[in-house]
Amino acid sequence: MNLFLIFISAAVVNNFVLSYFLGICPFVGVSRKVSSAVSMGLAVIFVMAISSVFTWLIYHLILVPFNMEILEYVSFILVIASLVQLVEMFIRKVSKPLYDTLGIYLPLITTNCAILGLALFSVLREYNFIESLVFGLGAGAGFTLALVIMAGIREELDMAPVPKYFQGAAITMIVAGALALAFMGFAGLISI
Amino acid sequence: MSIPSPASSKGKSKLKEPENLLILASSPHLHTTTSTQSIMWQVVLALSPAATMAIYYFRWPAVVIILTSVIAAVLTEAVINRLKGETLTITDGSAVITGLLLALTLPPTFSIGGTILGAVVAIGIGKQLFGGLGYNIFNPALLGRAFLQASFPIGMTTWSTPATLAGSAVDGVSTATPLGLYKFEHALTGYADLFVGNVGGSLGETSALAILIGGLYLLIRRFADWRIPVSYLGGVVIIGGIFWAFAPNQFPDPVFHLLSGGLILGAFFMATDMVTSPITHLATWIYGIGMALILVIIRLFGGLPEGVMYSILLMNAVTPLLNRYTRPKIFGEVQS
Amino acid sequence: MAKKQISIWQEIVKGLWRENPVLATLLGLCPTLAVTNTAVNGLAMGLATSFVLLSSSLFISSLRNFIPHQVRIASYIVIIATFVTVADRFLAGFFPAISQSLGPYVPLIVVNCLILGRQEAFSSKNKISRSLLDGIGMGLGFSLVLIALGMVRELLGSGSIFGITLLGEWFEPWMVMILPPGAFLTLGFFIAIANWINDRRATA
Amino acid sequence: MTQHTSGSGKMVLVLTLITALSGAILAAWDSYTAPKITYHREQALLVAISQVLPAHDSTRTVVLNGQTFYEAFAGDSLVGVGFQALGNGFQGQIRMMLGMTPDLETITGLEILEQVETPGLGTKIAHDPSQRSDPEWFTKQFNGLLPSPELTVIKNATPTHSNEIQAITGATISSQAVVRILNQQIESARQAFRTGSEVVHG
Amino acid sequence: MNTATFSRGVHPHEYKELTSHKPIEKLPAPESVFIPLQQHIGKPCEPLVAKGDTVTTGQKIGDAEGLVTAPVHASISGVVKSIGHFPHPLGGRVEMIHIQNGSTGASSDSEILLDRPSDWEKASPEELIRVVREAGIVGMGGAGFPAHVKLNPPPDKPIDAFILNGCECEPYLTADHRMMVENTDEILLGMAIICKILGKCKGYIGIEKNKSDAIQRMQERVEALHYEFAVVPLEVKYPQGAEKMLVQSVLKRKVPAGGLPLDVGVVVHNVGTTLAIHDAIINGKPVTQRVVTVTGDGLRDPKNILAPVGAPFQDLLTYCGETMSETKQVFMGGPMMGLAQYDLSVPLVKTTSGIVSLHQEPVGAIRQMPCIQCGNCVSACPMNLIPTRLARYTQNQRYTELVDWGVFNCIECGSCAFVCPSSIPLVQWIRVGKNKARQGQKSAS
Ligand SMILES: Cc1cc2nc3c(=O)[nH]c(=O)nc-3n(C[C@H](O)[C@H](O)[C@H](O)COP(=O)(O)O)c2cc1C
Ligand SMILES: Cc1cc2nc3c(=O)[nH]c(=O)nc-3n(C[C@H](O)[C@H](O)[C@H](O)COP(=O)(O)O)c2cc1C
Ligand SMILES: Cc1cc2nc3c(=O)[nH]c(=O)nc-3n(C[C@H](O)[C@H](O)[C@H](O)COP(=O)(O)O)c2cc1C
Ligand SMILES: Cc1cc2nc3c(=O)[nH]c(=O)nc-3n(C[C@H](O)[C@H](O)[C@H](O)CO)c2cc1C
Ligand code: SF4
Ligand code: SF4
Ligand code: SF4
Ligand code: SF4
Ligand code: FES
Repeated sequence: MNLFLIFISAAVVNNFVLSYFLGICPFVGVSRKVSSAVSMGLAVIFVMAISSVFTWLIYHLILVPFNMEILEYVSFILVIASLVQLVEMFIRKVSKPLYDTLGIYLPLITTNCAILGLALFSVLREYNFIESLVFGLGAGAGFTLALVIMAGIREELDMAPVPKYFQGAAITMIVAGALALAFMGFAGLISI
Repeated sequence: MSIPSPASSKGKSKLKEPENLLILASSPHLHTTTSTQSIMWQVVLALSPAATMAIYYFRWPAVVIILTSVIAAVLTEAVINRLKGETLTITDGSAVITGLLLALTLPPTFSIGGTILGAVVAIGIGKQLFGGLGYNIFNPALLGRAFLQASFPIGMTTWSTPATLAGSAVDGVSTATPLGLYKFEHALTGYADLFVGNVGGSLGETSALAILIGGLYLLIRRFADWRIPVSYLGGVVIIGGIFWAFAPNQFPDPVFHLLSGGLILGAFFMATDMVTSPITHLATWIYGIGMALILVIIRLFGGLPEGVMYSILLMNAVTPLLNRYTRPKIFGEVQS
Repeated sequence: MAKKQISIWQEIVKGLWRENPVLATLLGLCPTLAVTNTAVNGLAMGLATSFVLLSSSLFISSLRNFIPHQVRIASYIVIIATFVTVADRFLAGFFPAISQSLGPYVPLIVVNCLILGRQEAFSSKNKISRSLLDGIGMGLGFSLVLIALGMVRELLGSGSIFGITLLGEWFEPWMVMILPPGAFLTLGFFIAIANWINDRRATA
Repeated sequence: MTQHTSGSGKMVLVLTLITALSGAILAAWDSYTAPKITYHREQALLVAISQVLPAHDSTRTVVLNGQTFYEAFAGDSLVGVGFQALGNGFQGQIRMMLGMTPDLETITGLEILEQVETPGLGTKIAHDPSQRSDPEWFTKQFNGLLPSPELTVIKNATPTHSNEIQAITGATISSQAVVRILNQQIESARQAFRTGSEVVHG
Repeated sequence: MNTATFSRGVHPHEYKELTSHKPIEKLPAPESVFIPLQQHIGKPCEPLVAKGDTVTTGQKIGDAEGLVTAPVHASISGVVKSIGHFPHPLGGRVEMIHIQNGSTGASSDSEILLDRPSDWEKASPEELIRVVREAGIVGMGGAGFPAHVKLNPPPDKPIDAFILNGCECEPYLTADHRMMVENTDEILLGMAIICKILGKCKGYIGIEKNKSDAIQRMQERVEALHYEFAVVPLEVKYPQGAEKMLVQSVLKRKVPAGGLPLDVGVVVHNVGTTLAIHDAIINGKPVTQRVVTVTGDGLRDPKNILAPVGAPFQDLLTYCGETMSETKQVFMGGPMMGLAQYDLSVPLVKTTSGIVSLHQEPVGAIRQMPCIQCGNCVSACPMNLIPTRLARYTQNQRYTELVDWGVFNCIECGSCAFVCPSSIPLVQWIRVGKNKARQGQKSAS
């Protein structure tokens, strides 16, 4: 049950995008079309899941035993960057269609703060290995949910007479604000 | 100009003929007599029983809130029309509905300043920033209310006891809503009181009877899609009923779910807002059941006693996706 | 590149408006939204980011001929992460209250696209002095927007600015402004206003 | 990529150098800041302990059954016991320092160390700006309460019993969460403190 | 009565009472007729006469090579005054043969008949089809598709049913109704001929319930004459007469998207077409005249008229008491699909089922509002399309999505625009969209 709560909390209650403001750049940048949003979301879920596992291992098996917590940020970001690189190479090798749908989004993910944020929150909340993994999956699912909903809305708004100065990024922020208001309805789901 | 606009070509094509001026328009040349404007004003009419009950139960404060909200909504619309340099759209009645519905979702003791803010947000951000009538993604009245709920969490959850025929005006004695009582004190309220509305709550939500009168009018005139109240309320009965069947001591029964809070008002007047609800029939069913699921989860497990507003806003958000992925099978199309 | 060098002044000023990281290029949005619920937080985040930006620009621009192309991103990341750690520990050591309220958003400067973006686009190609000016301008532009956002949100959400109560008892704060929706809405309006000003300037 | 194979040695070298440099800088910086950070952390704890416990002139930390207690002494006599209580609030974890008399029957003080409740609502458990005269009225209510039987929350009324506290308007859930966490942890603290075998830390 | 129908569709007010009881009258011969060389889908005809030639009623005056085309015939006897481009009721100027009534010797009663088999029951289908072609018979339900092509389906598409389209679902129109009441036996014989041409196939007669006298009469005559045809009463609903809907209503068969009734073994013909086939095979008469309803709130005396092809609209309207003093709108066909006219010198063509003249200001155009996503158009569309999306995609030049959402399945029936409370000219947008999407597809390939 606890794992379930971690998942729900990361996915909807404390949605990474809408209440932690993590991964806003891709949220704004890759939400123009539903199809790319779905691919990006899948890529993020995948990277989040494996990077939460690896950063957990690095932190608890190397940094803590050797008292090198000061290297937390340097090592996390290196691990994430190289993981993304490896995954990209791997996908390119095994499946061309998969690469075309997911691969092109992978480089974008390296500099996505949601991935690093995930690792940092895991450490901060003292999650164990399994909890970290579930947290990663939940956060990825939440990111995807927000991204795909946003893309659906933006495809619609592309055809709406949005006032001139609000077209583009501004209305995207307003929609995100409205979504964040709506997601506040889930507040407190985890407290009981 | 790559696309000729029908409106402009219509204007231009009034050719002068020796014997007469004949209007050239594209077929069909017959139209239904129901106009968007008349629909909107009839929705206002349909809301009048609920508004009347609000005034009966909560007296002057209700009058003040309703008037403030409607006037603020209409003025905001007018000002934005001006800023955008368009013709005034306030006579189409949609801003009046938004203002009226916002008012009906506010607590009787809510401040005038807060009411104005809510109406400005509803029309300004909720409707006009998205492109005006027909283009908004979220229900404007509910977006305004959600803004107020997040801004003034205490003011938005302070309720007063309704007045009755016997009782005098509202005396500011604060009370709790049936859902609040249930959630925080695990106390149930009688069905009769719930049905006629003799309970604490937002202005227009307390009397199921008054709302049903207007709501049925909307359904009969086909201004609201019957699938929405049927799927939403039906979903709540079924989903809420499942929880109740498993743990009747822990969870309230479906009738209580139906009659308490803003469910009936939301199901008949807000979820049915055509602009923000889906257009395909399959999507409409999913929309209704989705709202029901979110509502029951929030009511039973969330931090808030009530979830109607959030359930509708959240399903508004996925409506573009629903519409997109439920394209009906075209006549004669084979399932692939 | 025989392109005419723009003046020192312009190098700094471009970050304030024309190439403002938040309003024009939409970089570094996460901290912009996350920590601007008060003006102080905006200021602290702006300074921390500027510090990282400046020191890594300095470093990278001096090493620019030395770092092979293939490993440049990895090298930048390491350098940036180093300075972020420095800034984070500094705040924790000397301003524990601010450090606590910024939470994990300081370490997240590591992945702030603004910083990596400037290294990639500017420091790796320009002299140390130019890179410094660029960093100052960008850092300033970023900080100013963060402070402005923080001020608006704090004023409406708490009735104060930099902790000083400005709006009296009559004002009931709009709590939403210091919550996530307020962040998105305020930034949306900021971007729209920037569009409007640009439009006015273009037509003027 | 292949034409640069001769450079791959250089690549590794440069990256290694940069990482080493980074390590060196950070090691130096760590040795400079780490004591300060530790100091702040301990200071915060000490302040909290001293605030929740009656006047004392020395403290010591003991671990009983894996649970940490801070004992306060005035002279030689044990005047109070402090311990941390942790649990889920409305949005996330609430961490508190609770002070009690040595018999663990009466509360002597409560401090909220960490919480991530909603600003303006749940955060009032720690600091309520709307009560300008006494922003910490919520935690102060706990002084002198007798959590036997359990602490209970009441709404919209003034408490009349010595185990009751008043909920914060609009933040009933956070108020209830505080009380729920305290009830649970007082119970386990009593178990540990009364039966546990002692490990003393300085 | 359990009546058959299709799903969705609309119920516009009928206005049929203006003419439904009025027997068909013959128009006095007009002074001139203008016979368009194109009155059908397919290749236009070449003129077979020249200016100054004398022609006789029934004389073939235009024809073309090719399968999908149909000849045209002189509808009155007289002199060819000119061959030139004149306004056509479908829009634009089209090559027409202008014939002035009987100024030279030939008697006005004389008529040229078709060369045809003496006993149709013994004739081969090929022979009958040739007569149908020579008679210039095209779909008189409005589409104008050459009948001989429809009657000669490819061998891999066996036909087992013929439906007589007696729906006449458009408001105002009563021409088919009157023909069914007055020419019942001829129509039934026409059906028998069609069924023979098509081979083993059963005949169905689909009539909307609002024409109960026609249903009754058809029923009686079918029994009296021992035909094996089924009379199928249909619910009154627009566009019941659209062939895909009709096939669904009568036979419960779904014509595949992008397909034709013959894909499900069905041929559909309009009442007028069937009568014309009878006239050609039995009497040797080519299409030189047709029954047309001339009606509207502006006419003193609305009528069903048998009029020669090529007669100007003006003449027909004047005959029915139109003064033009307050006329706001005239269209060819019914109000749902008809085409608005601005020049009343246009001639009656083979596909003109009605001419409607209105004095009321048409509602709608003035009070156009934004789409409120009410979904009325979705509930109305018989093809199960999402008209509001199609319009919005067109407005935003999203032609890929437009095609994905099935714009080419739209039959332009107008049900969507009829029900739209915001008076959005949906059909017009859809037509624009179809054109643009087609251009895009062409330029892509
Ligand atoms: C409250 C209410 C509930 C209805 N429920 C149903 C129903 O469950 N199933 C149904 O087929 N028609 C139902 N109807 C009848 C509908 O009005 C009508 O049959 C249906 O909308 C026609 O389908 P259309 O929307 O495609 O025109 C209901 C009508 C009302 C007023
Ligand atoms: C976005 C949001 C955040 C909230 N945060 C808190 C919170 O942190 N703590 C809390 O007790 N209640 C919070 N609430 C309110 C609770 O859900 C609930 O309404 C309240 O605790 C009931 O208190 P009352 O009975 O005094 O009105 C929040 C509500 C919303 C909409
Ligand atoms: C919307 C629509 C409505 C139609 N209504 C009728 C009708 O009522 N009667 C009719 O004979 N044809 C109608 N048609 C034409 C038929 O689809 C079909 O083309 C015709 O019945 C075939 O017969 P024909 O070739 O003899 O004209 C309609 C077509 C459309 C697109
Ligand atoms: C049945 C019906 C329900 C409506 N409900 C709402 C509503 O809940 N909130 C609102 O702002 N407008 C409502 N409207 C009015 C209108 O659709 C609204 O102003 C548009 O959402 C603004 O574009 C409703 C209209 C109708 C016909
Ligand atoms: S962290 Fe990444 S996503 Fe977040 S703001 Fe910075 S750059 Fe954008
Ligand atoms: S023309 Fe009109 S009336 Fe005649 S069939 Fe077609 S739709 Fe029905
Ligand atoms: S979309 Fe086409 S088929 Fe559907 S109702 Fe409109 S016109 Fe008729
Ligand atoms: S009927 Fe008109 S208003 Fe309603 S959805 Fe269709 S187009 Fe929009
Ligand atoms: S710009 Fe921030 S992730 Fe791409």
